[in-house]
Amino acid sequence: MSEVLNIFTDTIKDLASESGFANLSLANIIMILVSFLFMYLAIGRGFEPLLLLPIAFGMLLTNLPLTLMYTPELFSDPTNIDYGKILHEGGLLDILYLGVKLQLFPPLIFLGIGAMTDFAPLISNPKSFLLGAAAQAGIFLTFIGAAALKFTPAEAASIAIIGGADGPTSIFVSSKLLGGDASISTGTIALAAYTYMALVPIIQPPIMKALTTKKERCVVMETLRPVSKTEKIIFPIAVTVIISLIVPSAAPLVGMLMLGNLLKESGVCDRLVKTAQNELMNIITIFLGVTVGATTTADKIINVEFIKVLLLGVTAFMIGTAAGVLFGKLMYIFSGGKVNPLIGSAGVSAVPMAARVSQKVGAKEDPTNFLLMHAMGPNVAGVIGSAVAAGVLLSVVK
Amino acid sequence: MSEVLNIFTDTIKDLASESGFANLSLANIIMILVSFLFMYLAIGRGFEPLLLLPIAFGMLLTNLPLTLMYTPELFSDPTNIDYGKILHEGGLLDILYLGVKLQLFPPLIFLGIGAMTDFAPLISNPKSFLLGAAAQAGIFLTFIGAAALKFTPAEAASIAIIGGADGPTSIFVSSKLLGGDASISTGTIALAAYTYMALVPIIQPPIMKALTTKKERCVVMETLRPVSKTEKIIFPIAVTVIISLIVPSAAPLVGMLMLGNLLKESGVCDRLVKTAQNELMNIITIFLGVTVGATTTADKIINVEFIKVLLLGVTAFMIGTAAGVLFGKLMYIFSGGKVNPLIGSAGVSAVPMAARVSQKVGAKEDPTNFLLMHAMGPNVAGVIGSAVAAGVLLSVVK
Amino acid sequence: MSEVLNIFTDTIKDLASESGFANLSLANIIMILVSFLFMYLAIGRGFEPLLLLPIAFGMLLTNLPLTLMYTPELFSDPTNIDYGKILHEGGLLDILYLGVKLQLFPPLIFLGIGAMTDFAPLISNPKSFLLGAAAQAGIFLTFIGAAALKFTPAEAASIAIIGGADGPTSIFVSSKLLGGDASISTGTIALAAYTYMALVPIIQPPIMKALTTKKERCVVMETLRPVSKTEKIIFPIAVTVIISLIVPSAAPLVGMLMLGNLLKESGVCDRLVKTAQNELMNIITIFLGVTVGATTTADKIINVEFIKVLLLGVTAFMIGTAAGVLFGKLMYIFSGGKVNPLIGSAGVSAVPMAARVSQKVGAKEDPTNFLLMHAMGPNVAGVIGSAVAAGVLLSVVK
Amino acid sequence: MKMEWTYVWAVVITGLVVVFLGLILLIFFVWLFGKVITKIEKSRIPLMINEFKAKKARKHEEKQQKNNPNSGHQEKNEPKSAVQAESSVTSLPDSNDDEIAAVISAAVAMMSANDGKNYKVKSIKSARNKRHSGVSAWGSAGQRENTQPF
Amino acid sequence: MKMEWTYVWAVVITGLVVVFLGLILLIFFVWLFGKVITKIEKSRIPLMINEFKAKKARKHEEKQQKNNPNSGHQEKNEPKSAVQAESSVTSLPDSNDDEIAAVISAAVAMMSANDGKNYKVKSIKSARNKRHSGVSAWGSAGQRENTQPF
Amino acid sequence: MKMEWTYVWAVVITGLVVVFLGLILLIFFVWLFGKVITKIEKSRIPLMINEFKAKKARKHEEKQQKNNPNSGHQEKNEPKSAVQAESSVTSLPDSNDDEIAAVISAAVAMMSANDGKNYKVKSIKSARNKRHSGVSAWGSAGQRENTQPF
Ligand code: NA
Ligand code: NA
Ligand code: NA
Repeated sequence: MSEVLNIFTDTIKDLASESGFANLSLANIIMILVSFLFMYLAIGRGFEPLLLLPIAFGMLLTNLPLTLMYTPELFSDPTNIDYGKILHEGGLLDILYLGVKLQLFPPLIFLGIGAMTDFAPLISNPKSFLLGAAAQAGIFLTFIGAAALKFTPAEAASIAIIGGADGPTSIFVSSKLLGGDASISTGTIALAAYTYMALVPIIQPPIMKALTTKKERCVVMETLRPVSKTEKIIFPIAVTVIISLIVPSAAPLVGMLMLGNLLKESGVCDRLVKTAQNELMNIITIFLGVTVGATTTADKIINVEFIKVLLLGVTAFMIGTAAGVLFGKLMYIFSGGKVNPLIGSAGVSAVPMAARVSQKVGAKEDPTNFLLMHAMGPNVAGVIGSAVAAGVLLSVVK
Repeated sequence: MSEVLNIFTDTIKDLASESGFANLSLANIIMILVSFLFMYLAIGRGFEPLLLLPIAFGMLLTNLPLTLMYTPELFSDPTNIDYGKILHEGGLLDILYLGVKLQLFPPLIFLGIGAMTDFAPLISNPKSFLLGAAAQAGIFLTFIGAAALKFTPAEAASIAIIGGADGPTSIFVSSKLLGGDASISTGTIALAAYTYMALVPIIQPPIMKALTTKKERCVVMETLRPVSKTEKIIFPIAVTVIISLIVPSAAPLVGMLMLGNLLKESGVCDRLVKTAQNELMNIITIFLGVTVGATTTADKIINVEFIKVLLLGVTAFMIGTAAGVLFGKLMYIFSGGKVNPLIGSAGVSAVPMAARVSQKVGAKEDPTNFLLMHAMGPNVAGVIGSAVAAGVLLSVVK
Repeated sequence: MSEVLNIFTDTIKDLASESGFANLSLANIIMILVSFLFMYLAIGRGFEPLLLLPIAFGMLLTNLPLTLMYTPELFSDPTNIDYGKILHEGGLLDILYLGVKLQLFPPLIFLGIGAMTDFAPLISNPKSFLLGAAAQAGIFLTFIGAAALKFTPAEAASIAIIGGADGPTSIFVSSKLLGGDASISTGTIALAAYTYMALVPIIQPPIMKALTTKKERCVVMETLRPVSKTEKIIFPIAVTVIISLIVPSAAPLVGMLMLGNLLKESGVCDRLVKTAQNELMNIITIFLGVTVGATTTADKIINVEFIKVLLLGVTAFMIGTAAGVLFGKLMYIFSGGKVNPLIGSAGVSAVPMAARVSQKVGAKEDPTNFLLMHAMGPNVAGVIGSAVAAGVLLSVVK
Repeated sequence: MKMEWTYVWAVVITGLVVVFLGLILLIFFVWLFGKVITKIEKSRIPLMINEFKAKKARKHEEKQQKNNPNSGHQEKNEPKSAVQAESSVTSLPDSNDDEIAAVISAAVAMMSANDGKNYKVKSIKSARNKRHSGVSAWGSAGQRENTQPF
Repeated sequence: MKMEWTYVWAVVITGLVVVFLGLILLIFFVWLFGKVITKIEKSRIPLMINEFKAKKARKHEEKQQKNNPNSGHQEKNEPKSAVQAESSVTSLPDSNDDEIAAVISAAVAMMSANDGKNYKVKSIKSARNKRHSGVSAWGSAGQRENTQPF
Repeated sequence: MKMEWTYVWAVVITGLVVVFLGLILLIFFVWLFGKVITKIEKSRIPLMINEFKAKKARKHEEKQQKNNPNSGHQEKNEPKSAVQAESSVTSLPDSNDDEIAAVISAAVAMMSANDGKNYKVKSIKSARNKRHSGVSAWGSAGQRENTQPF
């Protein structure tokens, strides 16, 4: 009996020493509190909850010691991952994270986005593409800033892509480029990207107002021409061909986006469209969020680099917004005052919030001015633009 | 022409000798008949058909010789599985079974269960947790019985967990611990678990009546207080943190259960909740059922060990029920007669059947007594309790 | 600054030389145009769009140079695939194609088809099985033709199976047998199979009319007897057992088809049935289509073999149709004129189009003659027959 | 690598023989089983095997014989719900009956299809009553159906 | 390979102790938090932590206290919609009211369940109005909900 | 590991140039194609390429020009069904019309959304009629749509 008692106390001691309480570091506690902050932002403030809540929960799980759900060491070298080892030793989130690491989840989310996107405003006013291109300046100019702050090329590219205002694209680029040894993680990038996307209605308006005159903001744009079904069907095919020829490494993102859109516009694959828009996208969103969140181990957040990421990220957004608006002013001039420069800020993507911001800022000057549809053109062009920029970064950064 | 005839007869001979008929053993025939029995229980008797029917069909497929759909040899050593070999040589069910073996499916089913569960009855009466803990006595006391019947620790733990009355938890534990060489298989465990869960309305009432007085069974409990949304949101987070710190190896199950619940209670991720509850869960249920069923090869059922599993399993259920009721009597005494001990039996989990049994047995004494909601507290606590017990078993059993 | 300019021009030059434009071969251009043709057939002509549109898009993606989405070299030896290499170097479509290569997708699509199929017409008139068997003559006689055209056994079997008029079965067989080095690919087979399935209403009627007399075409068949639920439940189980015993290698297809049907007929697994019919099937259809399409690299289409595949494929369909009708005539004679031979052509499968063709051709002679339900018997029997034929081919062809 | 013709013919003949063999076996089994079932149905011999059928399938069989013989399982409850929904609106005062009936019956039919459960209008009514008591019958029905098996 | 009994008992006792320990900790936390929340609710002290609750949850809390105390989150809007749908048909002229009300309220409840969004009849009405303008409010609502987070 | 500035600038300039280049090519293509389509639409030259458009798209185009120009594909049928559902209830006797119409039109809209098929009220009516004959039109429609491609 005393022997049982002995073994019992030994086992309890073992369990206690193996319990999370005994292994909880200060860093873990801080990170858990940070995850609570993001949960609050997601639920209480409505910051992109569909992704930020799973991300924050993944962040919580990864910072509870000894749960072995995510093991950063398994992914330390991004160019040489031992998949066998992941299957043998990996936890639940390691295995689900393979969907991110193998570059599956972001293109499949793009499939769903494509199946939900209406490119008609862009087809009827193709010049909007220019604004979607201009807003990508945020990405590339931030790359300079990241270089100045001494990030490696892989890190700089991962940070800069936040300026694309496109979550799956950011995750696609950063999960490819960043190893477990980098000072930042895919989770860090995703946290910044989604947080700033939620802040678009706060970040953009001051910039838009500062860079435009009242007269410019009051421009009422011409009604968009109707777009035929044939054009809508040919558009996704043409974009796939042209963009893939110019930037082959953008093909997975652009190709899946356009496959989703083609399925939708064809009008003959409705059951596939419905699933791509809903269940497939939802399943992947849950897995993507919680695993990307799990990459934010304590050492990725509690360091000065995270502050830099936050600063560079917001800078990227601001530059992108400004570039879009300024290019809009250029188009205002060249079109003889027919283009309202406010639609330029929608080029950052962040569909459809950025377009709604354009609408709201315009409506403040003239409540009868309906800019939303005109801003949707640059907005969806921005998604394509970010994917192209992602392709360039992936092929240029070694 | 005669050559053709020769080759034809040769090929037919070959085919005949390679056909299932030529290779059908008596054991296979018995197993096929057993699979028919379980199909009858699922369809004709309504025994947990969502899982028992796929399990029984998997059992049928695996006992049809030479179909090569499931190959137990590929999984013989649970600590060193050759995944490359499974991909090269594995059949359909081997590859789908990876989802069980890699410990993915049970946590993902828990995600869906969490998204469907309302913890309000437990939050408003947290003492119910005690009943959910007490009912786990069935697990641990059965471990003694299994040890007495000379099972290995891994087998004993796999059998004991049946007492948790929770299918995914049983599969989670047994698929981790049991190799292809063990005398029992995950399928054996699952068959016993789901069969007994279906029998809850038959197994529990006699025990409940035997252990309680009429006066106790007639106790009308106080109305539960309303629970605020804030509490409902904080609950899943708190449970994740506290349980993962105490028993880190319970984190995959508890974490996913609580992620599902948090998504639901947040009220801002409804599209994810809907998919987690429905399509994701259904897809995994089909794969889980048919592959777990496939592990019940003839040598796992037609042996004396299966009889032992059946006996120990029902014992575990009965002990769990009794422990819950007895602890309920304790609470009846300490609360001064405010707690109806009948709600104790609901602590075995088996949501929501065990709670309904409490309701029915109570209503027999006093048809106006509405115990259901009070029994839901111990009932959902039992799910958490079983997951904790699973974590302990996984970390203690080598 | 000039250095920047230098590096800039160098990078642009690099990008240009690495862009798709610089690497676009004439073969690629032809293939892209061919993919447009199939997109037109799918959208404009309604040729099996649910699969032909994703297949055509996959064909487009795989022929855009340097996108690295599909790498045929990774699959060159069908018996010894390096899965680690695929995970390390594979593109999006390589990884998704694993679902085809590991023989997962076709059986899972059969699960959904089984969950949608009503076997009652076949149960109430089991003689229909003979017509479903007779129509498989198309498969085996085409094997002779393919041999005459000097295809290898693996290629001949892959081509012949087109005559089964069943997409998933064709993909199941050809993806197993064909390596990356074969002159034809799974995509070639699938293109031919789905195109001809769409052409069933054009291919079949002339053959049916040529082989039958007006009197035969006017036969009004007896009303089918009602089928009890018990029979409907036992049917899928019996088919699984009997077919798996005779042809074990048909078990994955037949087993999953019958599991889906059993879930449906049981009436107790409706949530699983709904998911198997819809979301699970849709997700897999998208992945299957686009990856199978991706296997149609230029060298698989722009060669004389593709012409041969097209010719042999249509021959297979025609022989299958003729064999079904002729066997129907035999049954007409032996039944004393009670069987309308027009239902024989429905034995090729192509559910439910072939059955509707029988109905239409019959209605042309006698508008009040309702053959549809009688033709559904051979139609669903044809699905089972093709799966059996697939099993035979897989076990006979080395 | 040309195939030898003997091999080719062997494949062809084997294939056709096996396919016919398999399907003929099925014919025999299905025919036999159909006979047995029909006999049991008619004579109502209380066999062991009948126990399940008797409880579950008998009512269903009788219904089915009145209806179209080949109606599949899914349609089982739809006619009923459609009829009931219709009868419940036929007395509506104006010509929109048809549209409303159509929409409502379609909605009811859709419900059965959507949830994978066969709801009857009766059960919907009771659901509404429960909802008054502040507990969502719908929600708990979902919970019941969904959580039960795990 | 028999286990040693000391090991067996150690597992049993450890297991029971840890399970009880974990769940007792949860009891303590849930009880404590319940107290805090209830106090805040009653005294309405404008704490930092209250900021979120105040904006989002307060209205919800008040509603809930009127309703059945244990109603889960999902049921939040259903009673309302059911009531509204009913009140909207109680004046229909004949005895089919109940059936129609049941069907309609079920349809409304189903909508909430289906989309995972809680629609109120109010919002449906406005949806219809928008649809008149040629833009599908339903479609764009879906688009808004879906595209937003990416 | 600091990057060299020349490399940094090269990345930036290359990136911007490629992004603009790609999107300008798209502008050119989309603009050109729009012109061609518009011309074909107007002159109705029976070109080869027109064959497909003529059969499938023409009707659609005409409809679309009457409606809001930017309405997406999904919205195609919803306005119609909403209108029809409404017209079918406007003569209901009391003030609940709006609610009922809203609920019904929402239900119809939902149907279109749910199945991924565009149902018109007309087709629902015929569906009900078929159901009377004992065969579930709903079920068989599903079967037809689903089984066809395989
Ligand atoms: Na962007
Ligand atoms: Na339990
Ligand atoms: Na066939």
